[in-house]
Amino acid sequence: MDLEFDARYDAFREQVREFLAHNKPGGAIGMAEGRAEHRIQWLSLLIEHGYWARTIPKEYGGYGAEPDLLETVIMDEEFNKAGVPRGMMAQGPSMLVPTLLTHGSEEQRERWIAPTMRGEVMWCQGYSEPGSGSDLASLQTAAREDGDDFLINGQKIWTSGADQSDMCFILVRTEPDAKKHEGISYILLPMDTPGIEVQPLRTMSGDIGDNSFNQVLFSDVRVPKANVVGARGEGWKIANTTLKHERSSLNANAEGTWMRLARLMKKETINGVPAIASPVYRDRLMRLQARALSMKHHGMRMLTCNLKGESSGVAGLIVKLQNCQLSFDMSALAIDVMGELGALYDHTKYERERGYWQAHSMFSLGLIIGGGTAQIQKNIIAERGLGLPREPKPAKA
Amino acid sequence: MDLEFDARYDAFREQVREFLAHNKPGGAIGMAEGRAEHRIQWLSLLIEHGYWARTIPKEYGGYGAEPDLLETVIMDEEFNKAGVPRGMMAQGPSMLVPTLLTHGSEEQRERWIAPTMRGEVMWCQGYSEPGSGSDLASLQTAAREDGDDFLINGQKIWTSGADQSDMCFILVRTEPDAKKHEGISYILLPMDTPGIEVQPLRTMSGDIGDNSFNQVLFSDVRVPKANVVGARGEGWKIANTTLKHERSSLNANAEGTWMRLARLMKKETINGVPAIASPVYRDRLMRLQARALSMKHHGMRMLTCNLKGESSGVAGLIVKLQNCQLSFDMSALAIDVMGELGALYDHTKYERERGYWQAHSMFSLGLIIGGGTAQIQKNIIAERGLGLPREPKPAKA
Amino acid sequence: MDFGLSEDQLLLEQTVRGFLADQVAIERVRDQRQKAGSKSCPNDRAIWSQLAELGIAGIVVPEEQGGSGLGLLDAVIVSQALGHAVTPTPFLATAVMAPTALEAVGGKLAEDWLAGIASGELVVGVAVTELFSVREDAGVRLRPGRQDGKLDGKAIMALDAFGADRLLVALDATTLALVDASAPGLEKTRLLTVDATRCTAELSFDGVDPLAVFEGAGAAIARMLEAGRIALAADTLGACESMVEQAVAYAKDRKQFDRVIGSFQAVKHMCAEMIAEVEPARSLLWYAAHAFDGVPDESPWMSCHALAHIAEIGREIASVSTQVHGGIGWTDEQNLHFWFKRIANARHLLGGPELLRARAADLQGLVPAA
Amino acid sequence: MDFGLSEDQLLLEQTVRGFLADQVAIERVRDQRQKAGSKSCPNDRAIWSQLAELGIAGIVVPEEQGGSGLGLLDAVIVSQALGHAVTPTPFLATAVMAPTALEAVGGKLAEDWLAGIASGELVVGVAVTELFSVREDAGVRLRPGRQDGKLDGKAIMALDAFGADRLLVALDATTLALVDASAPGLEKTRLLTVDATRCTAELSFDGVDPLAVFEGAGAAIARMLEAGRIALAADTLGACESMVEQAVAYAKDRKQFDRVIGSFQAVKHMCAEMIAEVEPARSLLWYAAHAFDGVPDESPWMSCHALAHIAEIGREIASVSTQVHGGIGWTDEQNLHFWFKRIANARHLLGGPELLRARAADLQGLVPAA
Repeated sequence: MDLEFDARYDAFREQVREFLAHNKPGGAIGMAEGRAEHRIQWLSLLIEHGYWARTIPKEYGGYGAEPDLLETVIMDEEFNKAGVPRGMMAQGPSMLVPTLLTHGSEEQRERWIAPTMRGEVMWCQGYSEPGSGSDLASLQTAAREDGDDFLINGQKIWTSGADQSDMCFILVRTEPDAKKHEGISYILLPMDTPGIEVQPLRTMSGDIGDNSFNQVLFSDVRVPKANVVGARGEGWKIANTTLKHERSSLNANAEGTWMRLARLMKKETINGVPAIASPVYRDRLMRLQARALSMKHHGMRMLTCNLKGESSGVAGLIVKLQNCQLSFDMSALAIDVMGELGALYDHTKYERERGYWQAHSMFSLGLIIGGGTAQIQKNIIAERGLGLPREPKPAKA
Repeated sequence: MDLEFDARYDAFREQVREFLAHNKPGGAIGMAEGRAEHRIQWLSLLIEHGYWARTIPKEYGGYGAEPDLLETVIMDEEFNKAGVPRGMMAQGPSMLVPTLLTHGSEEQRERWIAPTMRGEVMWCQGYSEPGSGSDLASLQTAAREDGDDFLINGQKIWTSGADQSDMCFILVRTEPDAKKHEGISYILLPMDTPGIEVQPLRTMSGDIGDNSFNQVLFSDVRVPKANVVGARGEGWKIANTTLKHERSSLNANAEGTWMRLARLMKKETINGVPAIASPVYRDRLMRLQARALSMKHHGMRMLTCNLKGESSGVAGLIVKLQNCQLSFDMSALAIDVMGELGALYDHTKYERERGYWQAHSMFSLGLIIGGGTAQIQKNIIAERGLGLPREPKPAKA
Repeated sequence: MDFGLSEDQLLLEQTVRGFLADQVAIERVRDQRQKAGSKSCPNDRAIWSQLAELGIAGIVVPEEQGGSGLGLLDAVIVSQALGHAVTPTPFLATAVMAPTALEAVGGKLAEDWLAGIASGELVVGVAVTELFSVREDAGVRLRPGRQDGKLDGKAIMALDAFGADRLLVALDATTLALVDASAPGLEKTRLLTVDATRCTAELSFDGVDPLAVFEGAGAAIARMLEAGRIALAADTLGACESMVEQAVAYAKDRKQFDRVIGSFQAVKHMCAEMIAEVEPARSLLWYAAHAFDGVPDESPWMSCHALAHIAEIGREIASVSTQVHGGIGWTDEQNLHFWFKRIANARHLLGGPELLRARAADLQGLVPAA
Repeated sequence: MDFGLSEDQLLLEQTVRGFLADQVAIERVRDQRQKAGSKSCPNDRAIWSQLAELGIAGIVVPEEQGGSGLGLLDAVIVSQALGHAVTPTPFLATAVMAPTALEAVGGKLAEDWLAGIASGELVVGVAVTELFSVREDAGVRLRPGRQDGKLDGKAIMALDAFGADRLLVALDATTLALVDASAPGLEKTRLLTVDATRCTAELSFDGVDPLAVFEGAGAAIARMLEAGRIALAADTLGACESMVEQAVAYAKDRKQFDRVIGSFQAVKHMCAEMIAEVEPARSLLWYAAHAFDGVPDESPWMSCHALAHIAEIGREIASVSTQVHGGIGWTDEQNLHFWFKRIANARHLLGGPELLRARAADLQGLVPAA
């Protein structure tokens, strides 16, 4: 454990603070309003100073620094404190860029990484289909060859942000005769291609607190073969590299949620007594704190592995499973201490924190399910993490 | 719901009380000491008055009464209050007798039911084998034909009371060429037959609080073919009838355990304060009370079904699963409130209730596993209770 | 002499469930949500009238007042069915809680109300939250001065009160006010929760003349709470039953990895664990209702246990059933969330689990003096 | 600048685990149980001497006193290894708790003890239970009158004290007595628990002359408790790791229904759930030890959290691992119960989870004045 902040880090922290003091208003406002020109301006500024795209090579528009755990921690701490976004939580930077860095052609990297990190090109992810959820590899959206192009037909679901994206990285079946996992390709597709229809998808939490999810229909959507990432038929393998990365680095900010919960419990009173004065609620809060601290420090451990380029093994595979359930359990306590007012919603009188905890609860439940249900996660942990055998294939009936 | 105790029941209760007032000492002492002549005397007296073997037909040595829920409840209440055993908790009356009533030949019923209920003949159960636990039907103990006899070779495990039993009801493979479930027979075997060796089996709880478990080895043990119950090869089906019955009627007396726990919490003090004064422990106690009351009343519901001869459906299949876990959880709270003294054992100083709760905890864990692990129970509930499909057979590798 | 439902009760169950299955398909509940929005009460008055014709509105109202004169266990059967179908009706407040209190206080006015309830004409809302949980300085008080004075203050999360004709307001543990819902000085605000199938409101009193105030009504108020808790537990359990059924049905139908997902052990066990909680809870609920009807000593704490326990298993089942459905269960389209949210909202309406367990301990003398 | 073990620490881990795997097979632990019976201490003095030679007895003792002068994180690595191998040694009291307190109080006598500990010659028991949990009117007090008076009273569940040469006895939160274990008037009674691999005792004092009494030793006592809690958490986590490994190995080997049971999803998920608890707990534990060494403000409550949390997951893992083993896991023969019981006993030795959580809340200012 080497978590001492020596003089070099003090200087770095000072530098971050100074940057924030000078640049806070513009960045914060721009990102919050979601206006494209503000977003691009802010992200470009961050890259220039190395607070975003920090370890991405310069030739692809990054800052080109060496990975460093404490620098990462310092940046997160200071940006959090200032309430300013350090970059952009979006599918492009978090999923597409790592994929291109590993599997993209030189041309693809040069063309897409820089504008994606700068927020000039927004991406959505075309993976799930109505019939292919947990069994993602059974996806049926077909890409038929037509000269130098593919023609895509089919349907995707859970495509968040599809209505506001410029591009889509999509998994489609290009080799209908190959085995299930070997017939899929990973393709980069402009969303303004004719034949794409985006339909909004309402979730259980209604219009509150959701990312905007969509279904996307494809009818004879034409895309050049050159847009395939990696080799044809390798899409499954390529997508999994990123999913694995995502699983171990899912940063749920459990500690931040826990602090918000503790604040709520100090403020909310029941019969004139603050909720935190109840030994029973407080005991639950303490249980959750131990779990939140576990996941916080576990996140530091995983970050260390990632920055060093070491495999985190089974320790990385459990992150999503644990973080999602913890998140759900924290909102459950929050809802409980608010009692009969905890179910208030939709800007009604007496609603607490604009319905944050109800939205958080439902969204957490969605996270438990999405991107591989808890059951699929446990299979992966047991099989890839602990070496337990895969389930035998069923005999033909 | 008809749980009113009308005048007829008042009279019945009075009659039970009177019986107990006159007969308590002899019965209590005799059963507690485990001496055979006392046991037989007491059980015979109980049968004569209809407090034991109550609904077994007179021709098989029972009392021959109609089933009645409230009478059963009254007898249980009064005997419990008097601290006197209402019959004998043993494998013979609880498992063999119901099996013989359903599947036995007239001769077998006449020969075995009466002496079993009177405690003259004690039985052990020969089901599990070291290699056949959850997959009981894979049992390998073989019965080879030899004229009018079978010769039994193999090994059984978890045979509680084998060292003190006169007879064993045993599952053996009589048809080696039949399918797994169709090659098993249910046989009645005298334990003094040459070739039987009983070895004590020590469990995790050492010598404390256990029933005495054993392994039993069989070398060329000769038993007449006439001792088969039902038809040859039907042993699996026959054993399952009773297991099903056992599952739904497992009476864990959750309420009694809970009351004992509540008494402990009033008595045990931490820093001078009774454990029950702690809101956190008390909340756990209340959660357990709700579960214990659920299982108590659920038991009444199951008893009603059994007495009426109706199937209890999925409601019956869940009884073992829930009672065992509840039992384990109650001992966990008891151990917690005793704190650092909760682990004391083996008659050491400051030990509480002679180590009852530690023994109870380990024994409950054994119950969760024994007679079909929790996982097997859940399979049964899902498949037989909810109609979910069985797991597909694996393809040959 | 048995533990279970009688022939009549099984028939009642069949009748109500059959009626709801025919008349209140989930599409109707969706429509009702749409129609109500945030400004009106989602309770389905048309369905309520039909239920009144079936004798449901007056199920516990004495026969003298035109009711069915049945017991709480019968009401529990109905409540379970309503939860099972996530039907928006004022059953809890109007048909269970109000009649229990009104019968206990007695008198001409109460009898008139009872008759109105039984006929289905009168919807009565109930304001009791402040008896167990005061927030936002809520509470309705008699303006000091004379008996039968005016009412001031506010009541939060009053049940079925927004669209009600009359109101029962508990001023404290022993004082019960009867109020006309259109009385001057009374203002009603719909308090919208995640659950679009239940109507909760704030009532503001600014010098409102009550129709009557009963003092020394401690027993009436206590019984009303007990009945309400047991009926609300039944509602949640009914919703749980439906969620388990839906999960099992989905598991038998949905294929992934070339198999129905119900053939996977993980899914099987999720279903098994849910039903293993539902079945004993049903036994507990039956007994709690029986205790209310016939073993009054046990009813105060038994009703707390029934609601607390069923609220706890309800949260778990709501989550697990949704997980069995996967992403589909998380969409609005699948409708499953109507059950999820009915269970979530009910969890705290008549006291949350922690509060109820503390009360159950207290009522059994298990809380030593400090 | 990373979060994880250093090269040196990984080497230490490898060394200790390797040594224990070679020298303390479970058969030796069984023998030790047999030998000890109820009248003597189960700690394995022969192994302890060898561990002392490896520098383990003095791992946190300063180099000036012949120790290794390492930090608590290093001690945690050892404690985990000892729990992993269910080795009966006085590591907790002698090598972690006592040196922490002795170094804090300082002086010649303390330095002598530290040297004796580091060499492996001196086993020091620790009596602290009454600081957080008084039962049976326990407690050791200075006979009133003069400074350095005689000690009266009793201490329950004193750690590693039965076979100890010297004793550290906390008289209250700020007073620490150093006592010779053979002092007249001192009586030791072995308190046998389910765990045959740990030595706990009652100490009775009837006018015992202490070697020294330190007043104003609040910081020393608090640090000793923190270090003990973190090291005990490590012991439990080590035992958990082993139980998971044993379950996984058994699941890969045991066949039922013509398949290894580890190919059944239910068994897989039990294993996955266990490891999903173990891994983040390891991160928490590392950080708690790091906090003890370098972030003293967080250490008081972080140590409570580490022990409480790991005790909770420990109970679950002990049960689930046994269930994966089926009936075999329940036999004495399989030895799995040595781990089960080590975890069970450790749960309350330095404060049970409820108590520790209450303390963690208090230390963070989360308990409002009544």
